[in-house]
Amino acid sequence: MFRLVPRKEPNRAMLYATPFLAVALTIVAGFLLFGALGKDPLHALFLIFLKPLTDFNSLAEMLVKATPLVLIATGLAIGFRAGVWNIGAEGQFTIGAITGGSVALAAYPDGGPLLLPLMAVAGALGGMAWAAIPAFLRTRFNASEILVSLMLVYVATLLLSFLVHGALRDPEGFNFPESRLFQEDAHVPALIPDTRAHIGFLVALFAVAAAYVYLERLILGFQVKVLGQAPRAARFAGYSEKRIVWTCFMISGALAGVAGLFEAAGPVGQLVPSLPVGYGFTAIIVAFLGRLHPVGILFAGLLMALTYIGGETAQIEMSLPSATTSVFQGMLLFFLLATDVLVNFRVARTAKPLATPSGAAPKLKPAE
Amino acid sequence: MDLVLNILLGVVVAATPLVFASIGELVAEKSGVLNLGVEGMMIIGAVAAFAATVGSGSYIVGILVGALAGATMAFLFGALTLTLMSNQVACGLALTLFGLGLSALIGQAYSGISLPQFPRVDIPLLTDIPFIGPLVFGQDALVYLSFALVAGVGWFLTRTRAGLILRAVGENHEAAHGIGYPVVAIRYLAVMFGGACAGLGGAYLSLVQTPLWVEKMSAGRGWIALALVVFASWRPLRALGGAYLFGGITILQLHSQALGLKIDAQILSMLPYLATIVVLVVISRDRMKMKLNAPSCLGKVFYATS
Amino acid sequence: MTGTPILELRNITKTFPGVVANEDVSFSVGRGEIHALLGENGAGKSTLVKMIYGIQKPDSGEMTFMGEAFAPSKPSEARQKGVGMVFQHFCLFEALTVYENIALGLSAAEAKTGDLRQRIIDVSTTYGLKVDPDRLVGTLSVGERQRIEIVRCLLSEPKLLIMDEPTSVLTPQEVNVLFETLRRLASEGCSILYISHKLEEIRALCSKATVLRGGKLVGSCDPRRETAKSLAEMMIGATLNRPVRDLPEPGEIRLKVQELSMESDEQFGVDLENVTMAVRAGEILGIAGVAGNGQTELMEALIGERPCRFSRQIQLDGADIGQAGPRERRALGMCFAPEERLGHAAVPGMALWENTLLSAGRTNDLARRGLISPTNANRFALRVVDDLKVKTAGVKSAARSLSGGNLQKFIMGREIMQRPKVLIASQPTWGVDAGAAATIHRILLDLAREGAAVVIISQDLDELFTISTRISVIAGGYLFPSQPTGELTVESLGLAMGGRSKEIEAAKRADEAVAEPAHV
Amino acid sequence: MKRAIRMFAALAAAASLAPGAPAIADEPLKVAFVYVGPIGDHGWSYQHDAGRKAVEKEFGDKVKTTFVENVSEGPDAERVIAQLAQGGNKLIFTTSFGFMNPTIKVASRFPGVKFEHATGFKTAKNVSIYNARFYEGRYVIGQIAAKMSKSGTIGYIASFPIPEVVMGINAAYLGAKSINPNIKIKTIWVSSWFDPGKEADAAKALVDQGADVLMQHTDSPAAMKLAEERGIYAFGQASDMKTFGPKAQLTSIVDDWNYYYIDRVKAVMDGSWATKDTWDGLKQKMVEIAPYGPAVPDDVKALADATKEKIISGELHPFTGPLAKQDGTPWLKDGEKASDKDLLSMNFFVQGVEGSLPK
Repeated sequence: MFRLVPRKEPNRAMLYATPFLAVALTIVAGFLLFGALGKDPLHALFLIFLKPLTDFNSLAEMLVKATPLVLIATGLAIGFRAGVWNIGAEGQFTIGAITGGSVALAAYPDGGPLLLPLMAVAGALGGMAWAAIPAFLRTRFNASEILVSLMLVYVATLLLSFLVHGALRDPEGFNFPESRLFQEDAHVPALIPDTRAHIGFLVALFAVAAAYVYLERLILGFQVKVLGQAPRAARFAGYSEKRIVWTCFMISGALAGVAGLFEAAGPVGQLVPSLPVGYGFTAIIVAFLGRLHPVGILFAGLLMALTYIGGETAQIEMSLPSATTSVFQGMLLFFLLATDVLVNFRVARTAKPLATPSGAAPKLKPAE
Repeated sequence: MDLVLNILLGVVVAATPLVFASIGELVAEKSGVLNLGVEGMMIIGAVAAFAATVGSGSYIVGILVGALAGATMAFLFGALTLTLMSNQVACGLALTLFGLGLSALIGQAYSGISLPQFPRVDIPLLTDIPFIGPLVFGQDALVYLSFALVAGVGWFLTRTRAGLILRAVGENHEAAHGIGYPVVAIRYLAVMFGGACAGLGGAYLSLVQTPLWVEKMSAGRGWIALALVVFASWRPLRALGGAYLFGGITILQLHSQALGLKIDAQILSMLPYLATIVVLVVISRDRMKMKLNAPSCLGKVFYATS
Repeated sequence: MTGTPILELRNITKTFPGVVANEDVSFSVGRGEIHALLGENGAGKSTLVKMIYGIQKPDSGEMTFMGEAFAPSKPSEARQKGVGMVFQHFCLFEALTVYENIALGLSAAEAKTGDLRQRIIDVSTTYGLKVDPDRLVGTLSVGERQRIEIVRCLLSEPKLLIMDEPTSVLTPQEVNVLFETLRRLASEGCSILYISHKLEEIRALCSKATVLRGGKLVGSCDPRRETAKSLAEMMIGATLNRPVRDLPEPGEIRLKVQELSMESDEQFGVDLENVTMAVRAGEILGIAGVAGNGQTELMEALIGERPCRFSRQIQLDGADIGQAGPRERRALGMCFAPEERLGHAAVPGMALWENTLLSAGRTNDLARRGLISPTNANRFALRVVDDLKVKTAGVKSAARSLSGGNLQKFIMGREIMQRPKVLIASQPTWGVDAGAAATIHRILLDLAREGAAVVIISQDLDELFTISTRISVIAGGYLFPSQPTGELTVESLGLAMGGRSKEIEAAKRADEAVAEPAHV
Repeated sequence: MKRAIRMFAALAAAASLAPGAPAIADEPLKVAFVYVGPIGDHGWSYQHDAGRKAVEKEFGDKVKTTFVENVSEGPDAERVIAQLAQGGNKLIFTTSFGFMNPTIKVASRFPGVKFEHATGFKTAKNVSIYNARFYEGRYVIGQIAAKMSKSGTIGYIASFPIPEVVMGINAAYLGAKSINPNIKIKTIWVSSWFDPGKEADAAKALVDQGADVLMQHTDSPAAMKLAEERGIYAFGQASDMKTFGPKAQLTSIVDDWNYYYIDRVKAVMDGSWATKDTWDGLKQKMVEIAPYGPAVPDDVKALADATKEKIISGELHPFTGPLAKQDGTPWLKDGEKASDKDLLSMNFFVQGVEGSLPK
């Protein structure tokens, strides 16, 4: 029989070790999963985790995939640290694409060096505006931001569909529900020539660095952490919950909006109804996998992108069902959350199964 | 009259999965656990029920397997949040993502297979009563089960000792533990009951409503069920009313199109989601009222300190 | 009275990771005996009774109850054998009724025998413990809540009743009523194990005392034959120099609160009604009162967590600050030490140096232009740790890793070292051992001596009588006018503390009659 | 559009490094298919996969086929197509409208690979497009519907208001009107190609409002199942759905890509492949009318067959003037036939159709 004994201090080593442990466990579970599906597990794991790393194009595609994931997850992580559960980033992503894309379409066919920055700003503002709804409803009416932001995902997707069927439809596109292809100046410049990797990744890197400074060095970031860990202490210190909630929503909304715009103006190059493909949700996994830490998120985003690309490779080469990728990602998150317990607790052997674990717990101190 | 009747019959079908899922979540939340994985449990219930029915040829087996699958998912959630004390919000999300993926994987073999129409109760004389007959006596067995469940949960929570203990655990887990109630075990049971109900809701989707298996067929209903629990301020009867209200909006939205209302389809499709938000706001506005009804320990991690 | 003991403990040892809670403890409780278990905070009293009540299991040693080997594995087993316990922290559910709470505390079989509602009424009338079965517990006072706990225990007719620090939440008058009940129970043959660190009480009530210190048995005695001083020495193991209150003449009014009313935003909170007070430089104003009478709300209002309706309702050195937030108030020279240490005054999971940023960020240049300076914050935290002799592995340790007393010293240090003009502290020595408590009292007195105005909100009357210059009582959200400590007795204070209706009404009327309140 | 193509041409020139070695004769020709849905959807992707199987059957080990299902029309499509091109596939079929721009982009990077895009309108040197004249079949089933309907109301479950769907509704209406001038068509837009729950709900709503024959331009068999349950009639979509409605299915419009895929593979093999814009219909059997259900009486069968023959022979064009738009503005003069360009960009209902077109 084992029991969990709380640690007095979070274990630093475990903090870094558990993500690797989770990945290792996922690989083991994946091994069993592929075996159960009747596929060669070793080959499948090779295709998912290693093959994409050996190929220049796949590496570039990893950056394409990781860019929105890292951008969104970075924003979300700040919110999660404050106990602000914005899980509707997918909606903010979509609206960002719409507003940013609309700027390009409005200017069409004109361009100029200012167009893209303008689009990025519009995308950020769009994401912020969409995030402002749950922020307002939570701070003003106490409505659960989880449910509100999630409902707005559906609304945003329908709105995008509505617009590309109507107002934003390509006038030369035979009434097909797509916008025009953006003019050349509205395209996000490539990061690596002849690949789809675009400078959005640099923006993501910048966001990671900025978020790191924000959380570790700025009082604003400190306030976020205090609110998340001890809301009463935040009130004691005089940090305004309202303002922190708003800030978190604005940051995550802006980053999700920019991510949406980069997706529209980058790999896609136009507005299409199927633009939102779930980055906003996957980013939640990325945020947790990265331990809500900006640098962790960068690695988690790359890892998650790898599983996507690898999953596709496996699908093409082994006809592995596409659903395996999401099962795989789900397991990854489960294992991470499960192993998380080791950061704050340690496993102890116990001879007496009935004895309740004890008073060394943070709250009660029978003895000093 | 016929149109009204038919609309009402449609509302019943649209509302029943929501009734199941929200009543289950209500019990879990009353015990103090916030399980955001309703969507994931529902979809797993849907695929499991469908697969089991196809495999066994029996609806009863299918329904049971659906409920069991939902409960199994909930057990997984319990293991993470109750035993390993993980964050409930994150685990709920993980459960949803995992459920959607796993159901698609399981369901591959079942896409495109069709089941016969789910049998309806047909009491010769009663069902023939105009209007009331088909509405009250002509539903399928699961609809009656959903009503029984609401009544049963209502009775359980307010009239039984076990229900009192469940509420006590959700109200103050430290005190419940102090008196000597097994907080974690009680929560496991409540969460798994919630999972079984969500599984039933999923089974209703795949066995009765369509009846087909389709990827992502829960289409956000799990989330609406979660919103309904708040909407109902944790009272079973209100959850029932809420589910029918939302079922009604969904169905009326389609009818208004067929009637030639000049509003765009996408805008109409937004209605149920927008209505959910509006209702959430109206319900949540009164902070004190929310606190009075909400289980005080909702979403809090419990660790037996003494 | 004696005869065969009802409960006997032999060589009980219990260790937790890093601490020995009880070491080789042996004692026995006789039939019908009121037995005191005396010890400081952290002496191991709670752990010991938890083992008797089946919440924890001893590592070694044995217990007998009514002559039989006794090793309850859970509380229900202990209850079944005839052990009842009233916790210091009640196991009650605010959103449930009294009836439901009592039913929950009984086993299913107990709850079913007879008409429970009638039995509740019977027991409560027999022992003078008035309770209304249909009230929501959240609407009851702490004293009333304790009655529910006692009624709940009595319903299962215990042979041994354990009471853990029962008087800390009662007014002196309520204490007397409780003692009557306990004596009556004892006379009917029920033994009582009475845990406390209040020496006078034990001398008044108990016929035998077992003293614990650092988890070990120090000795046992008949408290009626001991003096408070001798008992204290046994308990603490050394003579303690009580700080002396030698404050200069009070100066100008520094903090003034006028007609402050505020509705609580908590479900079962207390509304503040027309709170008025004034504290001068060099004064320590003590605010007495039973828990749950508006202390939390008053603290929130003073910190500025909830702004006042009008800015003039709180004034600092004549400036209106009623609508200023905590940070503005701190910038003006106020400091606060709320009751709840973990989660309110400090973030449990954050390091000590990070916790300094909560309240001392601006005053000590720990953060400039929004940028945190870890160097300065570390230096400040180190100074606090050194000056107050806080026992910790270092300033990088998480707040929750400190013991209650040490964390309290750290928090008091963090606030006091900002040299505040006004310090408001709630329960500054709650759960703190005597040594640390004396240190904290000394610091508070020093601060007042240097010209600060200090407000202490406390339920511990001893503490208030020791350090405050004036005392007022808060009851039902109303603050009675303060009076110099020398002119007060425990009894007169107790009347006000229990005076929920009549006295408050009378005092309110008096307030309305006098334009400028007399006590300012 | 032209501008865009020019731009891509420029890009293609820049990316001259792109691989594309000529196929070695002995090795099997690698052919790839990209599907938007699961191959088990019993609709659109299912039929395309049937075409792939036909190719395998025809050429045996001279070809090697690969398919990727469930490819979303968003940013992932381009990568999947590029990966297939890079993987040595010489002919790639991308079978959904949303794959158009990704296909064009990848094609410019892989000039040696031939691409075939279904339902789009952009071509390139190595990109052909193909589509089926579904409206021809819809005209025929419109007539059947009018014959079979007792209530005079036909329910139509539509996905998105793209030209193809609008064209289908108009054609069905015109077919029905040719039989019964008072016929009504009620349309519900479900904003999805594949959402059985919603499709079933929409079907219910239509039946409740008096429709006794259902048509659909969505892919799941949910409406068919409902029709079977309610004892009314329905038409299948994309594939034969009679297993879902043995009594209810009157017939089904079946897409048959087999011959086209075989032709194109052959063309790549013998080097005759050239860019082509294919829009085939009943005549070429790209659109087929499935065997009639048991409920269709002989006279209706005869009528439908006759109409089909007329369309095949070119005697009848479903869109022949005089025709006005819904708001009354004239569209086609007497005897005038609609041009393909008009059809491919149709965004209006013809006069007589009820309901509004989402804008």
